[in-house]
Formats: sequence, C-alpha cells, structure tokens
Amino acid sequence: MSDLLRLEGVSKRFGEFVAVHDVTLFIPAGRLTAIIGPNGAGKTTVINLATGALAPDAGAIRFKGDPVTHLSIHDRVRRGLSRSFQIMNIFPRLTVLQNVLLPVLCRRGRTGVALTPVEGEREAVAEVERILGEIGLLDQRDAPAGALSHGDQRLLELGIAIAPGPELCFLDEPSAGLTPVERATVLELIRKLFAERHTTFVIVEHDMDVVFSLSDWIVVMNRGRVLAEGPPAEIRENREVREVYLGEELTA
Amino acid sequence: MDSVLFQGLIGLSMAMYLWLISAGLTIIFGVLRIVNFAHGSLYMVGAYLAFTFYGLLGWPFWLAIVLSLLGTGLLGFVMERGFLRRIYGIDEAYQLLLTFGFILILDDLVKIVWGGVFKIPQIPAFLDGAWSVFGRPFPVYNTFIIGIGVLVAVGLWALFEKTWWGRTVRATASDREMANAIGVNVPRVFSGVFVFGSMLAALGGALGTPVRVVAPGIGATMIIQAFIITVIGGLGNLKGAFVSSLIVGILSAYGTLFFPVFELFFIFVIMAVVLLVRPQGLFAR
Amino acid sequence: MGVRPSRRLAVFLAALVAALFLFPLVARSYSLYLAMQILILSVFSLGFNLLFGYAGLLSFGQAGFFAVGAYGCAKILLAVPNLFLGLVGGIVAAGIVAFLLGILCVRHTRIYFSMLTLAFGMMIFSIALKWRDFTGGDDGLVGIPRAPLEIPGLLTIGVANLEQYYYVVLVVSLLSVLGMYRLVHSPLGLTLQAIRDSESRAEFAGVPVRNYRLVAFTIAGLYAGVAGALLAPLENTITPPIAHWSASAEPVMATLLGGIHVFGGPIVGAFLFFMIKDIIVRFTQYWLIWLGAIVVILVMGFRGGVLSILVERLMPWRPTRPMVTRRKA
Amino acid sequence: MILEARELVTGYGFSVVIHGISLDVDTGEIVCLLGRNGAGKSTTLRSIMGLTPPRSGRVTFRGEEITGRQPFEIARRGVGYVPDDRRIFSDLTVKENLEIVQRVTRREGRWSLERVYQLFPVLRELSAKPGAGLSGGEQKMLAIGRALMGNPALLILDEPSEGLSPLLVRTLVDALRRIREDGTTLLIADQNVKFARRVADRGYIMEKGTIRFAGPLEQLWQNEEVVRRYLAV
Repeated sequence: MSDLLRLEGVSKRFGEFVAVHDVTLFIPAGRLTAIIGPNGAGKTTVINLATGALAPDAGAIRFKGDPVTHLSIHDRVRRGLSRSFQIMNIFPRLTVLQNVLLPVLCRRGRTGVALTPVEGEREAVAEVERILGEIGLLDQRDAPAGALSHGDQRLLELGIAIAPGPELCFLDEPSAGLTPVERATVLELIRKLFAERHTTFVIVEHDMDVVFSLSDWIVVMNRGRVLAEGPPAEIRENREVREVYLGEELTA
Repeated sequence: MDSVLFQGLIGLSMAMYLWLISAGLTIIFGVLRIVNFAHGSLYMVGAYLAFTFYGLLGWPFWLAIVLSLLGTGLLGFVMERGFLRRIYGIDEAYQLLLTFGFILILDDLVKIVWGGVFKIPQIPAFLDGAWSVFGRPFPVYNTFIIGIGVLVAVGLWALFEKTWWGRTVRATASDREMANAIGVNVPRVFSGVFVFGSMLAALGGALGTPVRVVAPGIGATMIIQAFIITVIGGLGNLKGAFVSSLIVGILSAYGTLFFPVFELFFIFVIMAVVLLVRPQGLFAR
Repeated sequence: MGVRPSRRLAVFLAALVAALFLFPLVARSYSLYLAMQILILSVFSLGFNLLFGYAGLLSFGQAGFFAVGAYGCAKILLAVPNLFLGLVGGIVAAGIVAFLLGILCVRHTRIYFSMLTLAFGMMIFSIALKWRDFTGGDDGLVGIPRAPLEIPGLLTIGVANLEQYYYVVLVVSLLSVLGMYRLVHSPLGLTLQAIRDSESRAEFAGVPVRNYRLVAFTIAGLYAGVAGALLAPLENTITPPIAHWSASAEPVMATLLGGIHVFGGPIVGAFLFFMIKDIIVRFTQYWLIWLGAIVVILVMGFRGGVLSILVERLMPWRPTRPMVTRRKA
Repeated sequence: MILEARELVTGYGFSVVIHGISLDVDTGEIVCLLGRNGAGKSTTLRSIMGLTPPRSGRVTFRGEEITGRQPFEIARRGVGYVPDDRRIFSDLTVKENLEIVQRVTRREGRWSLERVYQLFPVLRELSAKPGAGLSGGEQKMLAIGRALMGNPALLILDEPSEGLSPLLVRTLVDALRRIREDGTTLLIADQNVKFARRVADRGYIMEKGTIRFAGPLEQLWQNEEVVRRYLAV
C-alpha cells in the first residue's frame, strides 16, 4: 500500500509550548484512520501542519510522493488534500448551494469568471446538487447556511470538505456537539462517502463509539507525540493508552 | 549645530501634545479593543472648554484645565455608557463608523456653541516669557509643556505599575473574561478607562489653548496624527506610544526645517512601512 | 439565488432609467448638477462596497484613488482637449495605482487593512497638496475644460454645456452599475463573498484568498477612478481635499445609509446622502450634525441600512441580513 | 446545600451543549464531575460561574439565585473559579496575580498571600516573575492560589489534573485536601477517575451533555459497566 501522506519528524512549537514533537505518520490510501488523545495532545496541530495552515519548525511533509512542506493551503487543496473544521466553519451568509459551489467552482478553475452569472455554471451546479443529495441537504439548497440547525451545519461542513474531490480529507471532530441521532447520521455518511468516493479520511474524534466503530487504524497522541498506533482491537488493549485516558500513572 | 538642537527642543514640545492624545487612544484601544475615531474630537472639546473658562470667563488657568478635563470626561462617560457599550460584540467596522459619527456631531456642535475659530487667549503670566537656549529665546510655556508631558508619562507608568486600579486595568486588558471571573467589575473598568483616556486627550487640548490654534475640524487632523503614533508604537502599547510621539514630533520639527514639502508624505510612509513590516509596532516585545 | 430581478422591479428600473434620460428636459441646472453628484457618488460607493460589503475589507483610503482619477483626467484635459482620453486616462491611472498599492494593502485585514489604506490615501493627499508643479498645490488644478468626447474615426460629441455632460455622466454611471451588477452575481462575486464570510474556509476550498482580495481592491480603485474622472470636468476645478481621508468617509456613509448587503444599497445611499444634505442645508448650515446623528442611529439600531429594511418589509422571505449573530457572552 | 443547579440548558450559537443538567453540592463536600472530553463538563462549570449564561434553568448559591448574574458578582459572593486553560494574567507578576483578587473581591477570610505560599511553596520563589514566564504546572498552582485569595466558600476547578506529571498530581491532591480541611467546598470537573477517587466524596458522570450517573465515588468505581461505558477507552 503506498502512502498518500507522509509526515516525517514534524515538530511545531508555540513559544515555550511544544505542540507537536517529532511526529512521524504515514497515511496510506484507502485506510480510515482516527487520531485520538486528550486535550492538548496536538491532534488539531497535526491537521494544521498537514494541510498547510501552519508551517512546521522541523520535518518534512509529502503528499502523493511530492514534497508539500512549504506549499500554500490552496495549492494543497488543488492537489487533493482537504479538511473540515472542529469549530463550525461555513459561509453563514451564503446559501447552502453556494457554500458547496465555491469549492466546486474552484476545482474547475471558474472562480475568476467575472461577468456571467453563477447560474450559468450548469455543470458545477449539477455537481453541487449531487453532493447535496449525498449529504441530504438538497431540499434546503436555497436556505442561508447560517440558519441551518447545528446538525445540518455539520453535514454542510462535511459537504464543503468533500466538494473539492479530495483524495485525502481530514475531519476535525465531525460529531462535536451533535445529538446521538445526528451523530449516527454523520457517521453513516462518512462510511458511505468512504465507500463510494474512495476518499481517504482521517478523523480526529473524542467520541470513542465513533472512533472504534468507524476506523481501521487508530493513532493515539499525547503531549505532542505519537504514543501508539495500530488497529482498534490492539489499541483497546494497550496499557499505555488506557493510562492516558484513565490516569493510571497515579497508582504507579 | 545649535539651531539643530534648538529645533529638536521645539519638536520635543510638539511631541508632548501628540503624546497626550495618543496615550489616551492607546489606553482605550488596549483595554476596550475599540479604535476611537472621535478621540481627536475629545481633544478639540477639551480645548474649547478650557478656552471658555480661561479665555472667555477669565478664570484661573489651572481651574480652567481641571474643569475642561471634568467636562470632557463627562462627555466620554456618555459616549461609553450610552453608545459604545452596546456594540462591543459587533464587527469593528461599525465601531469605527459610530465613532466617526461622533466626529461629525462634535465638529458641528462646537461650531454652533463657539462659532468657529477662537481667539487665542494670553499665556498666563507665570508661564509667559522666554529663556535663552543656544542663544535663542525658548518660550517658558514650551518648557512647561515638556514638563507636563514627562510628568504624565511618569504618572501613567506609576498608575499602571504601582496602583491597584492600574493592575486591575492591565488584568482586564490581558483577559477580560478571566478578570470578570475573579471579581473585577469589567463594565465599570471599561467606563473608567474610556473616561480617563478622554481626559488625557482633553489635557492635550486644554494645554494648547494659549498657544495653538483650535478650530472645528482639528479633531480630524489630531486623530490622524494619533493614529500614526499608535500604529508606529504598536496598537495598545503605551511605552511605544511615548517613544513614537517623540520620534514623530521631532522628525516633523526637522521636517518643517529641512524638507518642508514632503514632511507629511514621509510620516505616512513611515506609518505604512511599520504596518507592513512590523504590524505589532516598532516597540512590541 | 435571486439573481434575476422580479418583473415589477424590472419595470420600475426601466422607468427609472427612462426618467433619468428625460430628466434634463424638465430639470434646472442645479438639479442636474445634484443628479450628477449623486451618480458620481453612486459609482464611487459601489466600488467601495465591493470591497466592504462583498469582500469584507473596510478601506479608509478610497479618496486617494478618486483623486488619482480626477487629477489624471484633469491633467490630460488640460494638455489634450479630448474627454474620452481624459476619462480613460484617469480611470487607468487610478486602476494602476490601486493595483500597486493593493499588493501591499491586501497583506492585512481588519483594522490593519483600514490603517494601511488610510496611510496610502493620505500619501496621495500629501502629494496633491505639496507637489505644486504637478498638482497646483492647495490651489489645485483650475480651468479644466469640458472638452469634446472624441473617439478618433468613430464619433465626436460636444459636451460643453451641463445637459450634454449630464448624458456622459449618466451613460458611464449606468455602464458601471451594470458591470458591477454582473460582477457581484458572477462566480467571482460569489468567491469574494465567501472570503468575507470565512477566509480560512475559502482558502481550504482552494481559493488563493490574497489574489482575489487584490482583484477586489483594484476594481474598487477603478470605480473610484471612474467617479473621480467624471468629477473633474463637472467642477472644472480639482483641489486636494478630495483626496483627504474625510472624503473617504463619504462612500462609507452612503453605503451604510443605503445598506451594505443589498446590491442597490450604495446607490440609494448616495441619493439619500445628497438629499439629506440638500434638505437640511435649507434650514441650517449645520448639516453634518444631522448626518452624524443619522450615522449613530444607523449603527446602533439599523445596521442593515435603509434599503435592507425596505427589502425586508416588502419581501420578507428574502434574507438580507446575516442570519448568524454573535450571542452576547 | 451550598450550590444547587437545576435543569441547566446551555449552548453556543445554534448548538446546545448541555441538555438539562441538575446537580447539588453540599457544604464541605468535594464533588467531582466526570466524563470524557466534550461531555459538557466545562460548559456546566461556565454556566454556574456566569461565563456562559444558561439559556434556561437556575443556579442557587447559598440559597440565593445567581442565574444570569455577571461573573464578577458571583465571584464576590464567594465562588472561586479555576479554568482549565489557567488564564494567568500574563503581564502581572505572580504576587500581583494573587493580591489583585483580594483587592477586587473584598472578601475577608482565612486565605492570605502567606498561606497560599505555604500551600504552594514554589510560588513564593516565583513571586516577582511575570505570569507569562511560568511553566504549565506552576501556572496551574497559581490559578488555584489566585482563586483562593478571594476566600471562596465554593471553589470550582476545571480539569485540575490535566497535563500534570504524577508528582504534581500528588501535590495537587494534597493541596485540595488541605483546602477542604480549611472549610472550602469544592466542585471539580476532571476526566481522571483515579485522581477523582483520591479527592472527591461524590461524583456525577456526564456524557453528551447530560448526567448519566450520580453517587459516591467508590460506588461509581465499583460499577464496572459505568467505568467502561463512560470513562474508559
């Protein structure tokens, strides 16, 4: 299995605080990976480094074999690397359709078109409608995104993340703040997208139900380092991991 | 050589007016995170009030200054409690616009009440006259202004480093939510800081009464100079504001001497370069 | 998405345009002059609002580009008596200056952007004020002719009197409005609005955000240039105050008055701005105090602007205001 | 009861984070709110403190309703708050960080600078250092000391054990016990069950914004099912 994304010895510090220390991570295509760990473990920082929101202090990042360490965010998106956000990040004043239309127009190189109406972009709109159908928001296509319920906004966030047609997509706590029913919907959707679109997902999650039911591979982080990685069954029995979550160092 | 030093001294006294007005702006921005466009207008109101009490009514100079500070402070209180308080959470563009609206109102209000440019009153006797510095007459009043400016700088330093009110303000500036959670009455601190900043602007205006022309519209000029200084010093940085007041004051004194044509231009060049290269200001830690 | 105006609106707009064309038949020269001022401020404000309402950047230096357009047009007219050359020259000059300064300005957003544009605008002001040989200093440029509009081999139109010049202003303004309308409803317009709503989201959708901000900045500069270039032959005299930062506040107020999230907001605002001024000035010389009060009231209670309020009243199903408001903590 | 929270519903923007939380804290108790990340513990504490006012429900402190009051009023009535991210005033010194609380809450009582230094001797050595220059563990102690300086009747701690080394956790456990012995009631949110067992009397287990289980900690701990389902990996 070839690695889609490779982080090699990546570190990032903020002032005195070492957020990520010497992390080496290989994400192969077609494997659904979950990153877990306590608060402040460096999970979101890893996403930020991989997608270009932050530049690493040390280490190298390769995507599909090419070095991307110093590439801008939008260049990485163009190469097939996308993400969703932990804190809701949609375009609240645009309609649901427009929210998803932007990344689609962008992939098609149409965002610079200045004097013809957006409606003229029929192929793009058709593609967006397909995506909205997949995420179940088609009947709300003309609602302003900011007026959607929290659960629907999370679905939309997912829709925007997959709209660029990424080969690799990071999902930062896709189920945060959802009711159990909505959570199940999001979960089902990720599974479906994974199967149908052949997008490789990497999710960061706190909800262990989600993590263990969804992923093929789990990476456990603690204090900026990778503590362990392996298939779910193995992680479940890992003593070190249990300590991080249970605090067994107290008795040690 | 002497004339160069002498010009520097003139620049120093100009710098002090700039310092007084930018100190208030800096403190308000540092704590409330609001860019108060109307700050220059508070300077103007301070000047007009001092002129009324001192120039028109002939009251003692000191009393006039104190009354001017109180009057402008009251105006600041109304602005904060009545208006700004209600829009802290919203887009900063609207905060700029609101305070811009205040400029328009205050400019015309001043015209209605005082009718345009006022006649410069006499310098009070005990501050009149000149000393011989480098063989030239240097006004006592300018010396007085420099003294006051330095005094205010030392006073502000002591206020923020040595008093509990000052520390409370610093705590609020660095984390308003946590300050609230430990028991700081944050809304009251906000009002207090805004009033205090308004009074600093008024002090600049009031002190200028016997020597500087003040007309409606001076607010728009002063605010731009204060912006330049706070940007160069770093938004919200008091020490930076003091140093950059000196730089801008002295540079423009030499500027008027050596390159009168492009003085204004170069000051804006400095402002733009600082914003581009070090947006946190030249003197940020 | 509501791009195509409704039938009633279309009829109204057609009638309005017709009325504008017939206006010189009934109007006296003062009304014509006022109408031209409104048209010019409309164009100026539309450009400003592309930057502010659509791209989320508050510029306090637009008067600088306005002045480049005005001085550029004036200098050309004083040398070559051809209005066409003057207008094109002024507009192109403003566009070039906006593009070059824009490269620097779009590196920042929010208050830092506003301060940078303020600084650059004031640099242009100080050049206008101090470079006597070129700009005439504080006397400005005087005797700018309303030279004939001449496109070699195509047409020559005399515009010496006010009615004739009115048509030039009207046609250029309508073309500008049309261009802007198409622009904000195009994929580019959508992209700018997306950047305004969430810069990071747009970047992660694959948009090179800074480049698009530069595009918006340049277009806004061009529009300011159009407005400035149209002003020069109207006034015959151009002086430095048109470049001052307080002149930059005019399109800001007009836009705010009309509404920033509706396409026509800046136009309605420009109309209201001059109407309010015209009416208040009849009663008192202190009209700015009223304008200030209106600005304060709008900011405190009606941040959508007059047109947004109208649209909400008349078409309550069409959302114009942001649906997400920050909860007070 | 020193603190009673009834049916608290709190959220941010469109999302609701806690759905009807009720809990009681008796005078002199140490109560622990347990649950994984994102269960809603922090939000519960913030609702009580007035930092994120609840949308519905009520909070009573010493018999008086404090729902919807500003945080500073709640602090002045005798609630101390230690946030999970410490929130030290970075440009005040350690000593100033401590003393300022006494100044602003104006609550007389047992705690003084001297007694806080006795509790955390390391703070005495650091007293002239600015808050920004402290390590995470030192900041944690300072945050606790700062809250104590207001002589609270109730001390609320959010994730006190998070990110601490085992040695520091031991120091923390001792300190919290001494604070209780001095007559302060404690409400603690933490994910670390073993830590909670060592300090707390009673516990609530939260999951997905609701309380799933309540009772004495020993009882909770013995319930294999509860530990596995809500707390363990």
